Amino acid sequence: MIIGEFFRGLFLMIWRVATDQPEAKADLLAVFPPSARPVISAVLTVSPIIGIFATLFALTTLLERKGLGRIQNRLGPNRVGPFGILQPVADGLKMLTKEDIIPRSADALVHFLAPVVLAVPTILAFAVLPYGRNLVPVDMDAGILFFFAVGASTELAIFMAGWSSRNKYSLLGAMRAIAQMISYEIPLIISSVSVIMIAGSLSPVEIIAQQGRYLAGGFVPHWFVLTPWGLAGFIMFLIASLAESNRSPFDIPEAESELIAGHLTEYSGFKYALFFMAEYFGMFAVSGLAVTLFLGGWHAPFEFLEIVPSYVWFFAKLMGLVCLFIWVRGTVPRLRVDQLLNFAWKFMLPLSLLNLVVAAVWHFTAAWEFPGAGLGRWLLGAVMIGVPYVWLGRALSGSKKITQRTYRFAD
Amino acid sequence: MQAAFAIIAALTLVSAIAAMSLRNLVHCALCLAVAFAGLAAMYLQLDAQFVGFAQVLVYIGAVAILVVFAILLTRSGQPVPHSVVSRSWIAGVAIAVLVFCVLTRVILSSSVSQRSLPAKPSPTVREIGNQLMTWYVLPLQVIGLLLTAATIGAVIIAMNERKSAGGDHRVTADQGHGHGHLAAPTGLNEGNATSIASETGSESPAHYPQPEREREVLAK
Amino acid sequence: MLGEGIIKGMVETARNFVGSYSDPERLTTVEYPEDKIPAKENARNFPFLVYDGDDAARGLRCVACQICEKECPPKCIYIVKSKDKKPDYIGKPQFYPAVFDIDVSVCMSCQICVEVCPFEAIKMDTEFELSNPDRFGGLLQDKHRLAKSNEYYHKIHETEAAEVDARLAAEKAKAEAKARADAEAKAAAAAKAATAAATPKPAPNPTTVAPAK
Amino acid sequence: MFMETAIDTPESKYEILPKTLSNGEMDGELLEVAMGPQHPSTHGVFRMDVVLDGEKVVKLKPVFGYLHRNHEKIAENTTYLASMPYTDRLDYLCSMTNNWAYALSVEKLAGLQPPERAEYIRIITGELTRLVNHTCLVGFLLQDMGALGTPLMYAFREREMILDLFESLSGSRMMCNYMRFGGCRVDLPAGWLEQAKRAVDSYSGFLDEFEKLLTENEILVARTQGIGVLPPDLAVNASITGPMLRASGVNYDIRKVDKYGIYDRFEFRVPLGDHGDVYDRYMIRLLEMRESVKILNQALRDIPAGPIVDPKAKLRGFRPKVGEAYGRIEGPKGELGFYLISDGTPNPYRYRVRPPSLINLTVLEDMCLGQDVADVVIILGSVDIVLGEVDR
Repeated sequence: MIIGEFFRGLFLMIWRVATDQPEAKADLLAVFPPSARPVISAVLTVSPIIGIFATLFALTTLLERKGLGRIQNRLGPNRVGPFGILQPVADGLKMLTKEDIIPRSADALVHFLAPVVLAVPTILAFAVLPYGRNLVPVDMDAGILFFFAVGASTELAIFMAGWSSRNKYSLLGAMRAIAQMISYEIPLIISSVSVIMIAGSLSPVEIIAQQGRYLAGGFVPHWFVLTPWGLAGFIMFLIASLAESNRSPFDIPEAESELIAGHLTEYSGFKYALFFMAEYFGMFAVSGLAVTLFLGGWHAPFEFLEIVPSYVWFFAKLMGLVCLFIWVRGTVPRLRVDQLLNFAWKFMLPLSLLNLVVAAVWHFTAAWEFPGAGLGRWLLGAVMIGVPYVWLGRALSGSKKITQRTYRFAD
Repeated sequence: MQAAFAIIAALTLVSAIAAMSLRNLVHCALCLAVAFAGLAAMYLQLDAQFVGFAQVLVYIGAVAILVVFAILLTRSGQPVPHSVVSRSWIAGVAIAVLVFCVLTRVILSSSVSQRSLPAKPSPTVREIGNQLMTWYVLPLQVIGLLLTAATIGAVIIAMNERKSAGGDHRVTADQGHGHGHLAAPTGLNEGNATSIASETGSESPAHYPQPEREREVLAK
Repeated sequence: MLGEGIIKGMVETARNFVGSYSDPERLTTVEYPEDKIPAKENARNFPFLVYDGDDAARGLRCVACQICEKECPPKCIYIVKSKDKKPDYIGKPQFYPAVFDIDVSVCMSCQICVEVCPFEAIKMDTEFELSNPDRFGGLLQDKHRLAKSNEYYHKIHETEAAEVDARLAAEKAKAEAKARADAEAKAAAAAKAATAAATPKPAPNPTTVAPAK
Repeated sequence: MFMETAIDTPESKYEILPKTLSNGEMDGELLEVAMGPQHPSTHGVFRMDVVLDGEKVVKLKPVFGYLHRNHEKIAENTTYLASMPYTDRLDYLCSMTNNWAYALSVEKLAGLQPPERAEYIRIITGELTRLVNHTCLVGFLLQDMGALGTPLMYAFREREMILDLFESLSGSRMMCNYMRFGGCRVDLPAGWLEQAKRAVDSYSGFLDEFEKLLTENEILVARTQGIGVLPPDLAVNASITGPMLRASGVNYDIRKVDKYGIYDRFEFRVPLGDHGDVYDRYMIRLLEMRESVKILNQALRDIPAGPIVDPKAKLRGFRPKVGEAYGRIEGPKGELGFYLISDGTPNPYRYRVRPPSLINLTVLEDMCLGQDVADVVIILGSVDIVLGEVDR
């Protein structure tokens, strides 16, 4: 009897999740005694998230290697399984069976704790993202703040890894990582503040709800990325999130041609795998936040497509951003650490602060009523952010006399 | 609830004590971060979400990082060679106990402890924002001004230091720790530049034009 | 300097990404154990000894003159000359190598042994899959493992082998003609035996090797 | 627990020892890092003992010799011919030009004159080698800059075509061992010229693609301009040669100066840089590749038929008369010269290589001081060394 109820609840839960219905877990939870319900509920929420993102992680590593291979005119991994799709499994097995080496002079406890301390916050960050219409693990009033708070605590883990290894490359890598992450956290937060300001809420659910309208007969979504401040904020958010997740061209903490592997130099086996996983999880989380803040979260791009389950849109947008990250990684060389910091402080920070002003102007010009007001608003915002962009860009490159050069030839 | 509080409080206290007493500065800083996290957990337990997250963001994400960065830049996290406890620790403990007793006495006898607790407020972020921007706007501005002034001061101090430190690093590095000296290739500056010049001169006939600048260089 | 260089680069990588699907010319790699790039005709890897006919022991062209042993830059060839003689392809009695070893782990595939050999006896193989669990014995190749037939030589270096065969055939014909002339001369006038002095020597190959004096 | 005294633990041996300045001021601490010999971007087994102040280099000491294999002494103990395959292994990316330089000096010693077709073949293979070398260099330089292999893979894709040409010509992709005293070893196989023409024609397209991919890239420009400046007077005094010297603005190209071989018959220009930084060195190589393509087009058009080896040359029992000779060419990396003394025996009495990689490396510290660690890597990359040639 109980077992029948359990399976009925389980089926209903899956059905309701698949069809975007609310209260998915209610019937299943009713099977259990009330005292056990909070724990069961938590397990039911957490395990699919970890499972889905772990699968996504495996797929992304494969996608990245395949994509980079194709960008570089190679085939990419193609040995394990058909078209190499079992490559992540092979990688995982390799990682798990490798010897776990702790350097003799390392600080063993901190060396052990660092990957754990890194993995926990990156997984915690998934707690506040709305994955679908009724799929929010924790609907928190200060959700965005929570996200940034847990994101900030990963820096300490990287420092722990770099310092405890007692390796000069690790130490240099850790110092670079901290400098970089602190610098880019500010533009990251400020560029999302413009969204928070317009939406008037720190709750991801509320922010998505505000992007749920459609204009022009359902063909233009009301996403924040389609406003001038939103576009600028989105681009800055993307650049800052590349830096936050240590992806190329901001992969200087683990720049393999300079610092071997930075803070990961002395890690092997499962601990290395944890770092690797945390890096990808961080990338997913920050892309998920970008989707939430700027790309309308789980909303479909056109109104008539809303019949497709909402989580499909969320994950499609997420993977789109991940592909963009891979594409960038396959193209650009790495910045130097001081240029990186200059870029953060002299370009990103002023521009993101200015973007706040643009967002405010956008907010207060909403009352414009004359014909062509929408276009005028748009152009005003674009000019307000575009002119300083050109000016700051010129100033940043002009300060060091960086120019296009011509060359002499002797016969 | 009580048990959770006890665990968090114990963790916070233990890590705070460890932050004071461990010999390795980096360990101290890490323990301090744990203590900050414990405090944040307490705020969250009191349903003060905003303060709790701000605590994590500011104290773990910024202050603790700043502390370890400072340690890295100055001492490379070397453990101090001597014990961190001073010789007159008995006097210290005595004073601490005395202060604790006085405080306990004062708190117990004050009227605050007799007053009943007000109903638990559950402030939303929006309310906090409204309060900050209306009732507390002056303190907020003053704090902002103070922090800006401090930042500018720090920048000025750092700029001065850089100016005074701009010597020839290479020489100081050599003096600093008699490292095996590399025969400086700069010495070639004084060497004779004529060899290539004469070679090119003799072997390349006149119809091999060289730009003006190169002639100068080669003739030097 | 406002990001257009990066965008141009990204367009370029995207073009290559798409091109790798639409234009197989772009993919320079092959999937090795299944596909192999056919060996070029001039390709060289490690030397082998050519034999004529079916019997590797009898048909070996090598006469153990040890020139290759002397000229080999890393000195990876080891030859012991035989005590007795046996007839070569012309029919003339010659020494043969009692031992002919090449240490493949030392050999650097320079082809100098092939160039200096006056008897067209040592040639370069194109076989490169020589991996072996035994790093000493497995890579030390003796006479029997080195001996490969002239047909094999034709298979891997077609043009070159044809040239070599033509040259050898010409020599053989010359030697036979000479022998016949000698025999006739001997039969005709035994007193004029002094004419048969010159020894056959390999004809110079105008394209490959400078003539040996 | 609080009272425990400090014990000198064995770990302290492995501590990162901070080095303070002699005046004892807290002026930042110096960190000694041994970059190499096992380091991903030292281009072989090469070590740089770097002293860092933060990330700034205050001292750099190159340490090499890990790949020393006695090349010159071996050559003095073997015949002239037997040294030829060893020269392949000097700068293993450019075996053709190494062969050429050695053959040139032996020809000077023995008074041999290669026939015209052989000279053309030498120019074709030599310029193809220059393409290979510069292509590899720009690929590896960008790899060092962190471009994750994409430029390197494009570079290798093109290099593959030339290596195929080398394989069908000489039998080996990299260790060609192709030139002989007084000519070349074998004649061009059938269809080789057409294949070479195709490869050369597609090369301009590749160069365009490469420039579009990276030359205007803001990150590359910011990373390389003004980094690792080599002033022309220092370059001349340190006897730097090759693209590095020309990037500093000194017009010195042995192809123009010596006109060895038949270079005087070809129309080409020598690109010169004005700043002597990493960007100029990168650009000079790209421009030189375009000039090489020009030379190749002319050579492939004009190559005559004929013999490929001087009839006076002999393979076995080669004994040049007593004397000495120095033959040099403009290798892809700089002036590559071989100095030989003959005492009339089959072995040279003295055999000396003038390796461009080693001599160009001597100014590494001067270029690196005051730069970042990240710059050290790309400065080393822009010097273009091959450790086989540095250590010999």
